Amino acid sequence: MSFNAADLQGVLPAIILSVGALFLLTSEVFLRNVRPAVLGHAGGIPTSPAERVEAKLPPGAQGASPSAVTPPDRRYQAWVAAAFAALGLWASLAQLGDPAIAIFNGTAASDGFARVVAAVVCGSLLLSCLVAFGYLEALRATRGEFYALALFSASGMCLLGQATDLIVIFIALEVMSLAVYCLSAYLRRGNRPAEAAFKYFVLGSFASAIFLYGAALAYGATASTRLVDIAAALRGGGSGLLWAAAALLVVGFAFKVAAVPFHMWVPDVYDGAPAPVTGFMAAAVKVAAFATLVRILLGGFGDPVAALGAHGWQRLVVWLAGLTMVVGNLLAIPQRSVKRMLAYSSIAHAGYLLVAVAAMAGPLPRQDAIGGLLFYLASYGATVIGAFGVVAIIERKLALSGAGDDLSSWAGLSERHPALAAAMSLFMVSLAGIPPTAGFMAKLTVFRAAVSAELVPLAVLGVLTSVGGLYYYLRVVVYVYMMPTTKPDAVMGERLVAAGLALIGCAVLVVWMGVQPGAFASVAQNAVAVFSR
Amino acid sequence: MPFHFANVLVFAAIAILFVLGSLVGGHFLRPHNPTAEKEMIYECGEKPIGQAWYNFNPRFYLIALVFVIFEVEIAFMYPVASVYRSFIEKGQGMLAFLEIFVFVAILAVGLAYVWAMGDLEWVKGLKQDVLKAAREAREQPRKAA
Amino acid sequence: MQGFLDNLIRHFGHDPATWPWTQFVYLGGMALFAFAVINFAAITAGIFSWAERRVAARMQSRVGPNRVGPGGFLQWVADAVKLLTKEDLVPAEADKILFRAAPYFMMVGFACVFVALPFSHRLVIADMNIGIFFIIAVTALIVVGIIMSGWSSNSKWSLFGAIRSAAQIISYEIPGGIALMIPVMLAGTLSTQGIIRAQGGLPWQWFVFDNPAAFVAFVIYFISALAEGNRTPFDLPEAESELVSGYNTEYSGMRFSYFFLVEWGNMWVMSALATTMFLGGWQIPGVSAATLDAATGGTAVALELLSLAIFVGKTLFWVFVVMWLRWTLPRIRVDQMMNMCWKYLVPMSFAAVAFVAVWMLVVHAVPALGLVMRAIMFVLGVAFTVFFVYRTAQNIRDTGDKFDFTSNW
Amino acid sequence: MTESVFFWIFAVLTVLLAAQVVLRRNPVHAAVSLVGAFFFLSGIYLLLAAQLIAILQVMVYAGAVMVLFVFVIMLLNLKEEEMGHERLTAWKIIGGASIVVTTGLIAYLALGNAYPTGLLRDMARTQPGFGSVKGVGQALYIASVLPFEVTSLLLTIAVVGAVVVAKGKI
Repeated sequence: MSFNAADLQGVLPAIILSVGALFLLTSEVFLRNVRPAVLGHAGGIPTSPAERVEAKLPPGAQGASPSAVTPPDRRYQAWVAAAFAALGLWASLAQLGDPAIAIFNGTAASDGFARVVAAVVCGSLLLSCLVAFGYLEALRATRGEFYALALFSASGMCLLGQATDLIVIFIALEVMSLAVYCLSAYLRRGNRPAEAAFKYFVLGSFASAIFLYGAALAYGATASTRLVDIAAALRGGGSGLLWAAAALLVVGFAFKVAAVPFHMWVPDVYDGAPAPVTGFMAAAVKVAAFATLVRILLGGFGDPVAALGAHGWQRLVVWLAGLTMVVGNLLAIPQRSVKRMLAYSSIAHAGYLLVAVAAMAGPLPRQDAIGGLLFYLASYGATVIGAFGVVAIIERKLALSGAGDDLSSWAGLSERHPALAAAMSLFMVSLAGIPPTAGFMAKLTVFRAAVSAELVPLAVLGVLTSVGGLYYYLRVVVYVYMMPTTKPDAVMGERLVAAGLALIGCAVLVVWMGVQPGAFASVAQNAVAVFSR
Repeated sequence: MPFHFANVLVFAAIAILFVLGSLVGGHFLRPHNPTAEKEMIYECGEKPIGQAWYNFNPRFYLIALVFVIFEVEIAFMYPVASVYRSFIEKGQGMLAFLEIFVFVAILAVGLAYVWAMGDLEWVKGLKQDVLKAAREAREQPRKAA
Repeated sequence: MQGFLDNLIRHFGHDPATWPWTQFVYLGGMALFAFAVINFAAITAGIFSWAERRVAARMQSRVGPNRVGPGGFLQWVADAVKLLTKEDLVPAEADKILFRAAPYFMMVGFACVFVALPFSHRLVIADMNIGIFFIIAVTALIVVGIIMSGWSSNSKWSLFGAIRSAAQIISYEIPGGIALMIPVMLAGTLSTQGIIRAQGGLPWQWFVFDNPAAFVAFVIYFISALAEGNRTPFDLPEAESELVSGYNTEYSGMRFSYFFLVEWGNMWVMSALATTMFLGGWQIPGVSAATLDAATGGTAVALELLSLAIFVGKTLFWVFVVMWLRWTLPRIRVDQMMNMCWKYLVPMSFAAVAFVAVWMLVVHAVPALGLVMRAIMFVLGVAFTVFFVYRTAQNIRDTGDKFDFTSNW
Repeated sequence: MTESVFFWIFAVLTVLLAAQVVLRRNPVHAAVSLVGAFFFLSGIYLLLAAQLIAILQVMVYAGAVMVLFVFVIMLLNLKEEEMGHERLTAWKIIGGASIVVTTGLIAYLALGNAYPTGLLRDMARTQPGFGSVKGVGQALYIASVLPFEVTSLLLTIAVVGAVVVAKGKI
């Protein structure tokens, strides 16, 4: 039994996050006993300074009559969750420089790539917790499960980033997915969230099944689930069964990353889920799914013959990327709901990310493509969490009645909330890929990598579709700044401290990554070393 | 080993033949003259109203779900339990114990959580009704007065 | 059994490895054994039905069935004949295919258990290396049969009974399964014969007295087995005062009898399993399993019969306890039943597994502690039994009742 | 020889019953067909020397998951009229055709050049205890600690998720 401290240290971020989740669940148990159903309005006695700041009377949200039994005060959970996310972020960043090692008998790896992925996931979680805090409080929907599930899913994502065994990948994938399914079903006002969760669950399970089938075929062909052994089998010539396995594995993850034609669930799910969850999903799930895709394709099928040959996966990925960019951008144009628009935009961004994946196929050095992918994921994460953070603030009132958002809610936002308006515009500009924001630098690195990998048509298509994307991103900016207000009370002005912090964080990151990409490039460089040959 | 499982197959086949044989054999011994009354569903002599296939209480579903999860847990525990002794004899008992312990502890948190959330309560619906009825009974004389 | 058949083939002057008809001999042997064992199960179930009525009658100061045969012993034959000649009704509203198929599922699930269930030192159909796990798995089929029968009847009583029964059986499968894990951990094998071999013939060598957690596990297993067999105090699925007869309400004649066959046959299964896992199985006091293996000729036959008698004796004792409980305890409520399972038995069984895991580590480090604990447990067990018998005798004396096995037969 | 006879019996019955699951209009009939399919599938696992998987197939799927399915079916209890008419749409034809093509393709690939090497079969024959409960137990302890522990996490998430989803309005 080879099992030592280095193994545990390797999965430290995942351990921290799951311990946090278990801690929250356990605290929920004692919550009942210690403070059973406090009568009155404001909930329990605030204990921490942060809670005292937030312990103002909640706005007159519907339903809760003063005589009704108020559930125990659960606001500490957001802060605990954020603390554990920060701890995970610290753990992954602290290990960044350590040498890459295989842990747990080669079922996982602790390397720069995994640590960057873990850092991005933990950062997304931290920001999302802050965004969710005020949102859930305003909707009076704070329950222990929310943050616990978010932490669980993040720990699954961290594991996905470092798994090098198909079984570990599958289990971590399910840890992540199950938690995210439940998060998207968390808030049930009206029918849309239920529909969203149902679609997500059914299609997600379908994708998992396809992945599992691929894993089974890979096992059948190589008698091992380790990616290393698959790579070894490929070097020995490979077999038809292995090609089928590769195709099924890619398709399974194409569902998860929402590549066209496996994107059907995205708009409904992004629209129906609570906005903070959507932000988390768009940022972190994408990171984890792409990280795993890269691990499988480069770790297991990384041989140039496997990638570029007649049956190579590069062709598949190129087609997926092209389709995804075109369809995502085209379908985003007619959307009236900002959430749906962002959903289609996330499909389009999956296309740009797939360009980076396609660029990794070649025999040329992959540093640019992998570094670009990671940079893109980080910048997209920061941007999209910020964007959905603003949507969450706008959505608070709408969500109570179970209605979806509409561009008209955004009209004249600049007059009511200049700061929010500025933030939203910044995020839209970044998503559109206009300098000096992170989005521009990200697209630049990815397309540059595509060009150097001799995928010029794909890069050109990417630039063209990005230009097309300007229309719907800037339309939001136009509504925010140039349209007269139609719904004067569309924004809830309370409990914005935490969300404000998160938005400031996102904005700073977006600008910083846009202005000084070099600071992040060195981090990415470390991560890239793993897959170099 | 295949021999052992062939036995299972044979046992299943013989069990089916046992039922089939006694039913077919009984066919020649028993009377058979069904009437509409005899073929009616038995509801203590009353005429049955409608079908019995209607929607069921979701708490059965929750119990079944929790059951599936713990059944899977048992399925994982048995292989590990069966080699626990050999690991102790190899002198790696502490490590083996920790592995089982972590596995069980994480699930125990889940069980404690379900318990604390009141989902193991079988009569929570009933309790609410009873409480409401009690409250109304208390209100009644006050209104009358 | 394979060895037995191999010997048989050799006896007729063939080599089982090369003889072309070996497989068919195997098949024939298996079918013969299967037929014998299933008939054994059916007959024991029948005898139990008579025994239970006699026991119940004795406990309620009645006489019970005593007309057919000596002491009414042949009552079950009369019942079987009656059921065989009763009209077989299938309700017009029922789902006819599933209604007819349900008894098959019950019987297959029930019969397959006997494949891995030992009877004596050599008498076991197949000593699988996954024995106990197999038994847990195939009993799951009985649930499918119950749900099918209840649903297909299209009767409210049947459906309620079936759903309740299914919920109960699946709930108690958890603590029961975890409790059976403890003998597996102690023995380090899943094979039923292997678990018996890991114990000994003398009571302090049984797993039930190995440590306190094992005793708790035995109690948990016994309670769970009662619940899984729908036995009182857990017979809510058949609560005649509210559900007529539960999931088998619409069944009549022979088809109905299979459900009862399975229910009474289950008493044997649960008691035999308790004997196997916790109570030393067929182990003969003072004779080690190795001695049994080495014995030949007449000694072997005698020892074999002795081990069979010991196993059957222990099993029948627990069958009697099950009947005793039925006529002593009242039926519990459905919420009490669920609470008991999920809030008491499941956490306790988890704790018991954890305790045994720690205890095994301790015993490995300090082997003497294991012996001390066994001795303490055994002394406590004896003390408890003596106390129990003393109190019972006292109660009987106080109420003026007297054992009278001579009259009213 | 015997092995392949049994394989074909099990395989044909599994596929037939699995088809019944999809084609049956009555959900309870479909569920019972699924039990049968699981049963014969476990027979195929036994032929592949995977005893533990075979037992789990019966215990977890035919036993536990089935009960869950049936409860859910009864929870919903769709009436005949709620299920709508059975229609043969273009999508169904495309779906059926793609199933046949994909299955055929994978079967062709599997039988083509990869399978006769029989890696797994060799493993089953050469490694003592391959697929047995103890073998899997050893593997869970030694090679697969990480998936083993993460599975526990997964099960806990499933419990929590079930509670969250089964709750009424939040």
